[in-house]
Amino acid sequence: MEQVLQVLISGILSGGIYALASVGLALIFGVVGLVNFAHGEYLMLAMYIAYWIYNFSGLDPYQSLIINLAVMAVIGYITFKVIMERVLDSDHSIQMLLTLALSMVLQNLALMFWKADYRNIRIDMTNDTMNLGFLTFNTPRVLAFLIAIGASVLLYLYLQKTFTGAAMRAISQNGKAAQLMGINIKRTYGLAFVIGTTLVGLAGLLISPIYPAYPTVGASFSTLAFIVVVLGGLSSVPGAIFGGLVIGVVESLAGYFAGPAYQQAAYFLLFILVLVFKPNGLFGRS
Amino acid sequence: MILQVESVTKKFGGLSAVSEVSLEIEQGNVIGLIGPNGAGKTTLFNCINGTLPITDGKIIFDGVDITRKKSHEIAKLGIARSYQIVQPFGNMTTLQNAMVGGFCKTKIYKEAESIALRSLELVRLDHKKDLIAKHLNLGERKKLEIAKALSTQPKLLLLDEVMAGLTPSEVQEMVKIIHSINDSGVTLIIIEHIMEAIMSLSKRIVVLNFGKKIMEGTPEEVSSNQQVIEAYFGVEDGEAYA
Amino acid sequence: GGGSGNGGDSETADPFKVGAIYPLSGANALLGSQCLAAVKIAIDIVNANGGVQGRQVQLVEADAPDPTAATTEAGRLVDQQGVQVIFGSLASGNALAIAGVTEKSGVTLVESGGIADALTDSGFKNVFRILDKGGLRGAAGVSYTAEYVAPMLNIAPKDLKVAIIHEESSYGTSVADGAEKKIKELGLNLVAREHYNSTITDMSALVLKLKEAKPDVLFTVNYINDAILLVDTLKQYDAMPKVLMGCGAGTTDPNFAGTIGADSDGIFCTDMPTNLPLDVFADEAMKNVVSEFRERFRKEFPDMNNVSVAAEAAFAGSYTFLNNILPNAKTLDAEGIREAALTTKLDMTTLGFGWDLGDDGQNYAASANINQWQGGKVVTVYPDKLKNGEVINVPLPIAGQ
Amino acid sequence: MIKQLILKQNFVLWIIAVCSVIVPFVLPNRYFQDITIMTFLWAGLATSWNLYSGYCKRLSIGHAAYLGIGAYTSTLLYLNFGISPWIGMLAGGVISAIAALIIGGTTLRLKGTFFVLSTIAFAEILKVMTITSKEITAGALGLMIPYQPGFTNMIWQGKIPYALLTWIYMIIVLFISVRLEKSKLGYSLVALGENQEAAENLGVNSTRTMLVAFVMSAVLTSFGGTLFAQYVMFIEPTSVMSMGNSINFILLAIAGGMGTAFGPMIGSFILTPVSNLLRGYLVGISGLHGLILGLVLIAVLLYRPDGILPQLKLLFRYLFGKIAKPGKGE
Amino acid sequence: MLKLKNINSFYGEVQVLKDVSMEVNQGEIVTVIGANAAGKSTMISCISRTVTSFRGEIEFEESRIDSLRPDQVVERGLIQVPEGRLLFPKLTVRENLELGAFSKRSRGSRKDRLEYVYSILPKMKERANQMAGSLSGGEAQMCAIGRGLMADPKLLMFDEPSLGLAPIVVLEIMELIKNIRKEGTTILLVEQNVRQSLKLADRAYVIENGKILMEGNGKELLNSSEVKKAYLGI
Ligand SMILES: Nc1ncnc2c1ncn2[C@@H]1O[C@H](COP(=O)(O)OP(=O)(O)OP(=O)(O)O)[C@@H](O)[C@H]1O
Ligand SMILES: Nc1ncnc2c1ncn2[C@@H]1O[C@H](COP(=O)(O)OP(=O)(O)OP(=O)(O)O)[C@@H](O)[C@H]1O
Ligand SMILES: [Mg+2]
Ligand SMILES: [Mg+2]
Repeated sequence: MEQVLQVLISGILSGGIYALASVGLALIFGVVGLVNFAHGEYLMLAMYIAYWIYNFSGLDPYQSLIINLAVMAVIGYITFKVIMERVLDSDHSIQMLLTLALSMVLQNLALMFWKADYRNIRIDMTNDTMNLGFLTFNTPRVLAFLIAIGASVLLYLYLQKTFTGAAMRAISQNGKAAQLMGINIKRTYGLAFVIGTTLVGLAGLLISPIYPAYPTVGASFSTLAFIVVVLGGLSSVPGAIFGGLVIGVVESLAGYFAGPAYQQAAYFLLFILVLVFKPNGLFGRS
Repeated sequence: MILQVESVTKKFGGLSAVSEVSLEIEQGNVIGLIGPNGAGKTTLFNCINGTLPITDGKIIFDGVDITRKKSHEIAKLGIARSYQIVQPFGNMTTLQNAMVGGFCKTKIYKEAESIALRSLELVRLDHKKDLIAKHLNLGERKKLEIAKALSTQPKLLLLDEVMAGLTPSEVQEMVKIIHSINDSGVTLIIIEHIMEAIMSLSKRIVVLNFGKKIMEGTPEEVSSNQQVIEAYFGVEDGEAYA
Repeated sequence: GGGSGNGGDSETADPFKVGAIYPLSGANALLGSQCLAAVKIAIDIVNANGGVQGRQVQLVEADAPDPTAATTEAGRLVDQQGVQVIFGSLASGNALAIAGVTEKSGVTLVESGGIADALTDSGFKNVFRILDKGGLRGAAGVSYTAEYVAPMLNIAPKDLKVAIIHEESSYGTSVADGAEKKIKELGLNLVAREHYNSTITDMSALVLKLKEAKPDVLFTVNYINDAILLVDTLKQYDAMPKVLMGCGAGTTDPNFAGTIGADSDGIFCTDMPTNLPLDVFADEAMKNVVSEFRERFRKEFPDMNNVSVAAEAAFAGSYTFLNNILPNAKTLDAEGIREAALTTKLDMTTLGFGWDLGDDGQNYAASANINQWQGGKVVTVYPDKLKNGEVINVPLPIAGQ
Repeated sequence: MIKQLILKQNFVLWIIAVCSVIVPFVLPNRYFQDITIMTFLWAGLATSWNLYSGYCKRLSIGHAAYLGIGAYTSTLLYLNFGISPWIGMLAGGVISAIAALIIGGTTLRLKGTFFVLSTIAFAEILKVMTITSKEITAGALGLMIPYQPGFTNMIWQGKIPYALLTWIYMIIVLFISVRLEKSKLGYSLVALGENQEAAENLGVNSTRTMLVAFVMSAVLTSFGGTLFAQYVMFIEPTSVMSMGNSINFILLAIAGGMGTAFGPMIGSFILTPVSNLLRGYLVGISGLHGLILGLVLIAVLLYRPDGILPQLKLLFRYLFGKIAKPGKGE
Repeated sequence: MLKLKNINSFYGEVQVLKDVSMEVNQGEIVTVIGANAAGKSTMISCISRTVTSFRGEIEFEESRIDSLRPDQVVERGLIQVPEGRLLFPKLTVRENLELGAFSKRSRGSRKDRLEYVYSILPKMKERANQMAGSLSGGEAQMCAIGRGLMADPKLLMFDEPSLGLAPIVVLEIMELIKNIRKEGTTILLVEQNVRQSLKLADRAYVIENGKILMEGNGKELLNSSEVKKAYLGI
């Protein structure tokens, strides 16, 4: 029993990070209507940036958080300006493909610049644990979870409570109409893209003390984020948060009861089951 | 009796968009369907052709109970409809659009093509047959809606506001087209807010309001009915609109 | 390849072309590029000493992230570039795909990475493997455990609870299969066997599951980052078994101890002999070669405090072949090379074991050492011939209850 | 007459497709022949993918699963029971059809992104199953086909037979595509892709149409899987069933022109050699060829989003239009 | 107040508008009529800048707006109620309406405006929480009109507002337009319902094949034989 509880909690902790990695994707999808296959690559970039800063200045990822996020925002903005902005009106398949190509470019750029080496950040805290009764928590994972959930909730509030948020939700449904409402489409798209990449960057940064950076590290997160986002109903931010937690828990339980080999299969299976019974995701509006 | 709608009800949550509506049409007839906005006209079409499952009631077409049939089966049986908000296949040419309908009753390419061409001619859109549909303007798209539906070679055609957005003289052209469709033996139910058109086309008119059928009669009867005038036509400068 | 340049002036003779195929992009790019660098160094050294049969060795590189690419690239090297020998290829899958091409064209493949049994069990005539088969590596750790570790723990081998955790690619699987077979053979008590994808980001569930099984010894096959993650997670949940017996790749990687620090003291890493102290080599020339290789490799990869196992193997494979085998070949074609490879016997290669190929092309002199991390260095504790330190920390001080 | 034929672009494209068979014969060595074989094979595979996803605009990113089913079925039958891959290929087709029916039955009603991602999920599950059912599939170790040349074994020493085989495969799939474009099924598919409800109202049985096309696409892909296995002679789940392969189908199709019979072929004719040659000749800096390929793709997508085919057609019209003119004068 | 000078507009190689010049004065109701595909919607979209492929000058309140972005045009108070409604289908009616007041100039008075819209289009209040995508054709049209009013427009351009509306509602809308004008909003109206809209108009333009064909006050045009023949079919 204690074990199961422990497994559950470790699942929830990972789930928080999955949620954060996914809300950005949900936002970009919701606003730009774009399935961003390069999403994970931004996570990878943020991890490398964290590593760099750590290596050159000794600032750990938490201390360099602001700089790192600023850099991520700039990178997001540049990709948007140079590439995404030009295909806003294009077919979805074109946009999707473009992000695939982009992920190819970013991965290979990383490979060229940083070689294929694994870049670890070991800070004092990496293996710290906190105990609560019989339960054990790894401190960086707890921190990551708290920050991740906090950031996701902030995003949710922003979308719900501000008018820009409302514009973001409207824009994907009818771009022309949105323009006629006085919404600056490009700026809003750009904002969503930048927020999205910054958030997934934050996720990368938070896991950098516990997980090494390497050029293809983003790929596995990309697929995972898609699953999370679809589970949550595509453009729903609370859906993505919930979806992230669900996947984290399912992965953990499957790992414990069936074996780690089945972790991925388990959440894919869950995903298919959900789609069979709720074709619009758990939080999707039909 | 080609179509019998027996006490059909359609609910969306608590709202009864159509409630206990019954109507019957004879082969070759033209019936007009009018009523205020949101009265349930389009919903009734959706129920008849199987786009929406009905909550209650029964629909019999040509002796076959089609209440629970899917829309593609119903199309095969011979009911076609046009959309109020046009739904062209934007990236196909006009002819290809119509050919999708043309394949309803045949598998042979040439046949489907000639059926489609004939319906395009009928709605006078054949000169634009190779244009990509998304480049058509609204009036042409409305015609395309009809041509697509006609290509399925229906016995019963449901037209939903095909004349909205046309100038009066274009309306007259469309009226002629519809007449010629009817002359070729197709039974029609027409939803329209343009009174000149509907009055001159339909033998009988059914009026819906709040999902209920409030009356049925000849155009004259309907246009002089006080209830209909108040709910639907309105009064302009002291005189009835119609 | 043309005829042998018998007696020809080394300045004017055609260069002897060899190829190297490693994954230089994609998920395995890290080790792939290290292997390539090692092969380059080997060729440089050989060329400085006059080349092969008086001909300078010329390298053609190729990048093969997966077997399909390996097929195409092998074709390029063989048919377009006309190489006679290919060094490769890190992943067993790639090796098998390359063998499919080279075999048809009578080109030699010298494999120093792929350890799948199939490579030398499939009747290829011109495929030679310097390393052990994967099964051997797994088995060596188990045998050693039964014979030496169990007494240190005061547990009879048949009561010894052991578990296997391995990454699920062909590498991890074949090593683990070898280990499992040996465990059954020796009658140890196997309480769990689990595999995972090496991109796993959280091992909590795995470790908690393992904790329930309470193994005394954990055999594990990993790549580097999952190896680190495993040790970290075991520690966090206070689930470290008494003995952690790593079986290659991840646990032997120089970055392993570099990253986890002092906690690595006492963790075993069964692998082929690696980073052997120079005095193992009796031959003065070989000492020089090995130290030159290590020096140049470190210059190329300054971040690494030790040469990686894969690179050592790639170096050993290519250097031995160019320096010891090819000079014995009557003709530098498949026939001649095969004969030389099979008839040449060496007591010692730069890997510390000898060269003695069976008809299947497998080097039966290859062995696996039992190594242990001690003070951030890999120390060989078995076999006695190569040993350069005594076992420490059994059971591990960081072992859980 | 001939001029008229030339002006029909499909005629020219057919000529290109058919004449490409000469290429492996004129190329100087087996490396280039190998690239040609890959080009034919990928052209066939991308065209198979296009058969459903291209026309219906529902991207499947899980088609590597069918590639895997084809490869594994024929290989396992051959290795375990000595059954010729020619028969194994058909068996793979049957199994793929069954798999596609099951998968399609659950996912085809999903819309847009939901569908896209569900295809990934199924492919990944299949991959995990293949890895974990070690007793049957040898798991991650992969399967090697012993080199025993012979027609019944579908193994040859030289490259030419493979080139012919993959070329025939490509031509067959292409022929099916072209026929599809002029058939009820094709029209129904395209209409469904544009607007499902409107199509249904015109009598299109969407479930059946999609299932039929999906199964066709899966079966043809799995045939390609058998060819793939017989050619590379080694298969392992992680590389055969990788998402990378699925993505490659899409890349080729879109680069050439998605939803057109010849687009995927053109895409493969251009991109497969380019990416192979880039990998071969830019080996010095790891990552460089991937980077260049990615950049080229981005450029194509930004500046020629319809793919290369429409450009090519314009070119034909320009070229042959000019040729046709003086003809008129005569 | 609004001036168009020699507008030429193109879709690809097809010229849709040819040297169109017109103007709308403060406080007027100006109607534009014309057959299908005459270019009416294109003209309005040029003004809103959602169509950008045109040459010529557009002036609003004495300053050029022909190089602004669409949102900047809205910010000036020049609002379009587009043809074909263009609602946000997955937002509720209320959310749709609120977005009408997105621009800075109207954001502050959003609440009051919403009440105002509800009061003149009570049906919208009834359906406030329904997804706009499931509205009936006519209801959707009302929602679009309401959304335009939310923006606190100086000049409101209607593109076929009566499309799909029941006769009684058409009358109400025409009445509404009169009232809006009384409250100080200038109106540019594109309509197929030629009779109704000409009755309402102070001035009117007839556009055909992308050219302005006639110009005059509403009553005049209504009685002109050409209009009668071409557009009323009499
Ligand atoms: N999916 C739905 N959910 C909730 N309400 C709906 C849905 N679809 C339609 N309605 C409501 O049902 C009523 C009937 O709609 P319908 O489209 O049938 O009207 P109509 O008579 O065609 O009107 P119009 O003349 O304006 O087109 C409307 O009030 C509409 O808002
Ligand atoms: N996006 C477009 N691409 C190409 N042609 C277009 C496009 N939009 C409109 N057109 C063409 O421009 C011409 C004018 O269209 P417009 O919509 O302005 O006409 P309209 O007068 O508003 O007609 P309607 O009364 O049907 O609304 C038409 O021939 C139409 O086909
Ligand atoms: Mg309606
Ligand atoms: Mg218009």
